[in-house]
Amino acid sequence: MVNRIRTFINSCDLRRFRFWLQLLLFILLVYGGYAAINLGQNLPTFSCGYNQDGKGGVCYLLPLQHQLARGPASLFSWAGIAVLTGFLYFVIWFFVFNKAWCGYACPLGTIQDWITALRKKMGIPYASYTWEQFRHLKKIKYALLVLMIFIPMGIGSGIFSHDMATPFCMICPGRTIIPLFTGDFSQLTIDFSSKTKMIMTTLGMLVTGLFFTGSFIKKRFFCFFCPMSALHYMLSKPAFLKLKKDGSKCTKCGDCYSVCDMQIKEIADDVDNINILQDDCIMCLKCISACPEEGCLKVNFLGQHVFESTVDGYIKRMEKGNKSE
Amino acid sequence: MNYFAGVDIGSTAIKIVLIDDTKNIISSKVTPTGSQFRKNAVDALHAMLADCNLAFDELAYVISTGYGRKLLKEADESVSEITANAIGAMEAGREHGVINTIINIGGQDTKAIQIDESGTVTNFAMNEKCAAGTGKFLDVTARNLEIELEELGDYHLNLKTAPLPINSTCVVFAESEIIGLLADGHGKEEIVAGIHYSIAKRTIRLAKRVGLEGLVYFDGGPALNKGLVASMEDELGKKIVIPDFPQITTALGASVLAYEAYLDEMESA
Amino acid sequence: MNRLLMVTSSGWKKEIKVSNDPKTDEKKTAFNLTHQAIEAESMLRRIKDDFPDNPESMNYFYDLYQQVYCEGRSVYDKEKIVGTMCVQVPEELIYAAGGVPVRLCSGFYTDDQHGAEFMPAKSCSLVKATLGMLSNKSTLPFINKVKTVVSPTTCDQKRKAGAIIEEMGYDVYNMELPPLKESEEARLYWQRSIHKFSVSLKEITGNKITKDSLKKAIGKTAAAQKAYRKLHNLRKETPPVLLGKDVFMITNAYFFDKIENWTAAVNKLNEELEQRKEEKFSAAQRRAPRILFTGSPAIFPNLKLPVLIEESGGVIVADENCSSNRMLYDMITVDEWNMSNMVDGIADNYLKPCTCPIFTNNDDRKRKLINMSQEFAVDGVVYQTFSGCQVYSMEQSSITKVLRDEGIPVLLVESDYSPDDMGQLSTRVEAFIESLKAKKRRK
Amino acid sequence: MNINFYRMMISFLLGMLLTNSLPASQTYWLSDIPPTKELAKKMRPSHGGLVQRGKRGMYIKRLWLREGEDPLESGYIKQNSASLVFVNPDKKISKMTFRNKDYADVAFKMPDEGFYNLFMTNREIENGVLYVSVAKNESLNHSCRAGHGDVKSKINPFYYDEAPIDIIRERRSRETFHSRITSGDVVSFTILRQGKPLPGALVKMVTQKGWAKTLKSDSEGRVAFEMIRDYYPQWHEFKRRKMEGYLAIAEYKSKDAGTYAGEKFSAVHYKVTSSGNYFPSARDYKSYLYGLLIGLFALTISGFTVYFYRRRRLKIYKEKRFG
Repeated sequence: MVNRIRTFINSCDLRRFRFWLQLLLFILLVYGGYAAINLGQNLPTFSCGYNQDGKGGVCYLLPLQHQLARGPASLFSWAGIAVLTGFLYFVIWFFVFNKAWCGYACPLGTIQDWITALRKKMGIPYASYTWEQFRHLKKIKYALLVLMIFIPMGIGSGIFSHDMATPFCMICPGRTIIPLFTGDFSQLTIDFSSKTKMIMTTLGMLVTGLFFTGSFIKKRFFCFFCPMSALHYMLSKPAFLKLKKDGSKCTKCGDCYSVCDMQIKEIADDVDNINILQDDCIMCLKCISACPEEGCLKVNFLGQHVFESTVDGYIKRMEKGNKSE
Repeated sequence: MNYFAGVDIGSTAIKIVLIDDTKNIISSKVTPTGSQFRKNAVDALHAMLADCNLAFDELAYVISTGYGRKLLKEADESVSEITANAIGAMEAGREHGVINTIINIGGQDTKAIQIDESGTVTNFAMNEKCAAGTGKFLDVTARNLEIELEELGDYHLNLKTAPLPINSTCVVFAESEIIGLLADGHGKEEIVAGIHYSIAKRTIRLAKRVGLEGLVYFDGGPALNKGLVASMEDELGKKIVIPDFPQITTALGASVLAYEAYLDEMESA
Repeated sequence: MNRLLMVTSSGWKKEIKVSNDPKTDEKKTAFNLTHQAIEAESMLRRIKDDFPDNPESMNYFYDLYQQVYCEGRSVYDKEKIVGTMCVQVPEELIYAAGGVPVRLCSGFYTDDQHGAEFMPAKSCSLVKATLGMLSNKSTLPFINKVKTVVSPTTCDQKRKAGAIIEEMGYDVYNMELPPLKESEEARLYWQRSIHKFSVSLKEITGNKITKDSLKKAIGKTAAAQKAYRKLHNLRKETPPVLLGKDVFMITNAYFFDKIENWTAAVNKLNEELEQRKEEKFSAAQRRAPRILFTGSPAIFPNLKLPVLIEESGGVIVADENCSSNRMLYDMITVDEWNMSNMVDGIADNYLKPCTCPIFTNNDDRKRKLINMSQEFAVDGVVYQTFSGCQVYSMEQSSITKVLRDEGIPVLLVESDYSPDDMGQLSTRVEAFIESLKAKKRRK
Repeated sequence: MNINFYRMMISFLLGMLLTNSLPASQTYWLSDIPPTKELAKKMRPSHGGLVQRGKRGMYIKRLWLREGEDPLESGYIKQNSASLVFVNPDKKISKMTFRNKDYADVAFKMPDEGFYNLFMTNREIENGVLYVSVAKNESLNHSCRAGHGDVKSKINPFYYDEAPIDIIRERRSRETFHSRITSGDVVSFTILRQGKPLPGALVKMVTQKGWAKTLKSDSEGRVAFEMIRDYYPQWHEFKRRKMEGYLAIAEYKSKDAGTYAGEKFSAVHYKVTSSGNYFPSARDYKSYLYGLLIGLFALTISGFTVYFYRRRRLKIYKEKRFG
C-alpha cells in the first residue's frame, strides 16, 4: 500500500500541485488576519507586517529589526532574552520546512512565480545570469543581512536616527506590494518628513520598480538577493526537510540545472555530497521533477520519503508538458 | 576404476592424456596434427587405448580442447585451451608451489594466463594475429640452420660469446634473415642464442600485461628447449617452473576437468 | 537468365540470378546480389537460427532487416532523408524541419574494404565502412537518396571523413562540438552551434522549424525513448528475458526505420517480455554470466563479437555504446515549452549526459559503467575497440582500472570488421566466459 | 518656546492672587503638560502622551489643573479642593484629590493597558447661577511589548453616568492604540448629561495656535470638528511628530432652579472640558505622486535597458575581446 502511495506522489504533476499549494499559503498569510489566524511574529517567510489587518503572521525580519534597535543597555540585559526567544521561535518554524518556506509559502515568491507564468504565456524567453554575474551577485544577500543586523543596533546605540528603523523593510518590495493585496496603498509613498525617511522610501520605491521588471524576465529575481535566504542557509544543516542526491545514479545530464529557477550549478555538477542544499535554493523541488534517473534526487522529512525522482514520473510530466502549453 | 581422457588438438601436435580417478597419469601420447584433425585425433586415441588394453566405452568422460576442439564429436564437452592450460599447470606445478602466471608458447600462438590459487583464470593475454615468436618460428629456424629441433637447446648452451641481437622474429622473414647472418660468417650458436633472447623478450613483454609477480610456469612444446628457458629466466630475472612433460599440460588440464565434470554429473544425477 | 551458386566462408550457399536486362544502364547488379546483401543475410541467418527461442515480436525486426539490408527495399520513398554521422546530431530538429534523420554508420565489411582506399591502413573500420557505403555505387537504396550529411565533428576520423564525403559530391554540414563539456562556456558554445544548425536546416529541408513542429518532434522521440527505457529496465531481470544480440538488432533498426513503427514494435516486444518475466522464462542458460558490452559501437551486420559472446554461453544484459544505449537513454527535459527553451533543452540533452570518449575527461562514463554494473548485476565487461579507434583504446586503461577496483573482470578486445580473427576471438571469449562461470559457481 | 514661558508665568502669578475659590465662570481643564522645566525633564513621551517612568518601567501619569481657554498659555491653578473621580480600564471607580503641593496636580499609576479616565467636578453659585464645571481627562497606556492582542475590548470610551455633564471623544472605525488624531481628521464628541445625550450644547474647539470653532450638538448630542491644518514649516524643518494640543469645551445653560449648599439658584450653567493632542497629517509629508513616479521610473528604465540589451545581443555576440 505504501509503495502505491509513494509511486502516486512521485509521478504527480508537481507544477499543478505547487500552484495550488502556493495559492493556499498565499491566502493564509496575506488574508489570514481576516479569519483571526495569527501564526505569531516569527515566521521565516515574507508574510509582511505592514499588511495591517490581513496578515496571518508577521515576517520575523520586522520584529528582529525592532528588537535589535532597542539599544545596548536593554539588548544585552535580561530584556535581551526576548530577542533570543523570538529567534528560537523563528528557528523552530524554519526547521519544519527548511527552505521550502521560500519555494512554497513566501507570498513575495508566489507573486514572482505568477509574474513568470504571465511571461511564459506571452512566450518571452527568460533571462539568466552569466557565471561571473552569478558569482558576484551571490554576495549581495549576505551584505543585506549584515546591514539588516547592524543598522538597527546602530539605531539603538544612537549612531543612526530612529527614522532608519527597520531598514531592510524600508527597501523590501514586500512592504510596498503585499499590502496592495489588502487594498492598503499607503506604503507606495515617499516620506518627506526627514532626509533619512525620504532616502529610504525612495530606495523602497526604486526597488519595487526594479522588482517588477526583474521578476518579469528573471525567474525568482528577488530571492537571489533576499537576506532571509541567507539567514535560512546558516540554519539549514539540521533542518528536518532535507534535499538529498545519490551521486552514483547521476548521469550529469544537467536537467536539474536547466530547470532550476535559481540557476544553481552545484546540483548538477556535485556527485559526491549527499546533502546538496545550496544557499540560493528555494526548495521548489522542480529539479526532482525534472530528474530522469530513478531515486537520484530526493527530499525527505526526518528520513521519511516525501518526493523522489522516478523515470515514470519524469516521463509523465514531460508528456503532460508537451501536450499542454 | 573409471578413466578420463583429455584431448588437446593443437595446431601442430595432438596431445592426449589418460588419467584414472586418482588423477595420476596412466599414459600420454603426442602425435603430429597433420591435415585431417578429426581422423588423426580419433586414431591416436584408439591407439593409446589399445596400448593400455582399454575399450573406448570404458572412458567415463572425454574433454577436447585446443583449436580443433569443436571438431571432435566423440568428446563429451569442449573447453577452451586457456582454461584447460590453467588447470593443467596448477596440477603439474603443484609440487613447486602455488602457480601465479602461466606462459604457454604453442605452435601458432603465445599465451600468458594469470590464475588465482583455485586455478580460476583472472586475466589472460594472447598475441594478436601474428605468429611471430612462436613454435613455428623455432621450427623454421632449425630447418634453415639444418639442425634438429631438440639440438637448439645444446647450441644455445655451449655459446661462449654474447648472443647476436636479432630484431625481427617474423616467421616469414626468418629465413632470409638467418641466411644473411650465416653469410656474414656468424656462428650457428650466436644466431640460435639471439633468436632465443628475442623470443624471450617478446614473450615476457606480453606476460607483463597480466602481471608477473609470484611463481611463473612455462609450458608448451618450446619449453623443452633448454636454451629458450635459460633466456626466459635471464630476461625475467627469476627461476621459471618447467614441468617434466611441458607439451601435455593442456591435455592434462582437460582430463582433470573431465574428471571434475564427471563428478558434477554424478552429484546432480 | 543463368544461375550462379555462391558459397560463403561460413559454409552458407545462395543461388543467384544474374540479371543482364538492358534497362539498368551501367550494368548495376540488383542490390540483393551484392556482397553487402550476402554478408547481411549470413549474419541475419546466424542471429535468427543459431539461437533457439527468439521472442515472437522480434520477427518485425528480422523482416525489416531482410527487407532493407538483404533485399534493398527502402522504408522511405518520398521523404527528405538527412544523413547523420553520429548520435550527437539532434534528430528532433531534423524531424521538426520536415526531414528524416538516417544514421550513416555502417557495419558492412564489404563497405569497409571499399572505404579502405580513402583511409590509412590502421584506421577505424566504422568510418571506413561509412565512406565505402557512401562512395559505393550499388549501396543500400536509401543511401542513394541522401543528399546532405550532418557531421558533428566528434572523433578525429569522423571529422576528417566529413571532408572526404564532401569530395564525393554530398554537401556536408559540420556542427561544432566543444571538446570539453563540463564548463558553462562549453554549454553555451554548443547551444550556439545548435541554434545555427536549426536555422540552416531551412536550406537543407526547405521548411522552417516552428514551435508546433518541434513539440511534435520531441513528442515522437520521447515516445520512442520511453519504449526503450522500458526495455532497458526489463533487461535488469534475473533470469534475463532477452538476449543482447536482439537488443542490438532493435537499436540498430532505429538508424533507418520509421520512428512510429519502431516505437510500436518495441512496445509490443515489451509486453511479450513482461509476459516472459512473469513466467520466469530465461532467454539464456542457467548460470550464464551477465555481460556488459561497451566500447566501439556494434552495428549490424558487424555483430560478430556480441553474437560470439552469446553463442559461447554468455548473455549481454546491458550495453553502453553509442549505437544503442547512449543514443536512446537520455530524454529531453523542457521547463517552458517555448522555442528558445525547447531548443536549449535539446542542446543540453545531447551534450551534458553524453559519455562519448571524445570528451576530454571520462569520469561520467566511469560512473555510468559502475552504476550499470550494479543495477544489472553484471559479472563481466567486454570492452570492444576497433583497431585504429584511438579514443576508445586510450580509455581502455582507465576504465579497466576502475572496473577492476570494483571487482568486475574486463575482457579487452581489439578487432575490426574482418572475419579473419574469428578463431582467436572465439578462444579468448570462451576462456573469459568460462572464467566468469567458474567464479560464479564458486561464489 | 521661551516667550510662551513668560506669558505662562504672568497668568500663573495672576492665578496666585485668587485664593483657592475658583471664579465660577472660568474654564478649568486637566493637562499633562508640566508647568516648570524641571518637571518637563522628568517626563517621557508615550503612546498616551507624557508620562513618568516609575519602578520597573511602570508608567505614572501626572495631570495639572489649568484655567483658561488657550491649550498652551492657560495658567496653572495653585490649590483646589475639588473632588476627583478616577476610573481605571477595568471600570473600577475610586476617589482622588489634588495633591496641592505647589500646583494642583494629581498622579496615578497605569499598570494595565487601556484608557484611564479622571473627572473633576466643581460646583459654584455666582449671582444666582449654579456653575457646574467638569474637567475630564482620558489618558491611554500602551506598550508594544505587551503585544497587540485584544485591542477591540479596551479601545472603547468609558461612559460615566454620574457625571453632571460629560464629553466623550468617539472612536473612529479601525482605531488602535497607535492611531493618532491628525490634521484633516474628523473628531466627533458626544455630550451627555447624567448619561443621556444633550442636544443643543455649545461645543467650542480651541487649538494651540488660537483657532477656535463653536458648534451646537445635534439631537443625539453629537458634534464633529474637522481638525485644522496649521503647521506650515519650511519642508526641511518639518517634524512629523510635532504634537499640538487642542481643548474641547462644551457649555449648556439649563433653566431648572434649586438650592445648592444653602444658596438658591435660578439657572444652571454646565461646562465640561477635555484636552487632547493632534499631529500633522501623513498627507503633509507623504506623497503618493512621488512614490508612483519613482516606481514607474525604475520600472521603465530597467524595462527598456533589458529590451535593448536583448535586441543588441541578437545582432552581435559579445565575445571577450582583448586590447
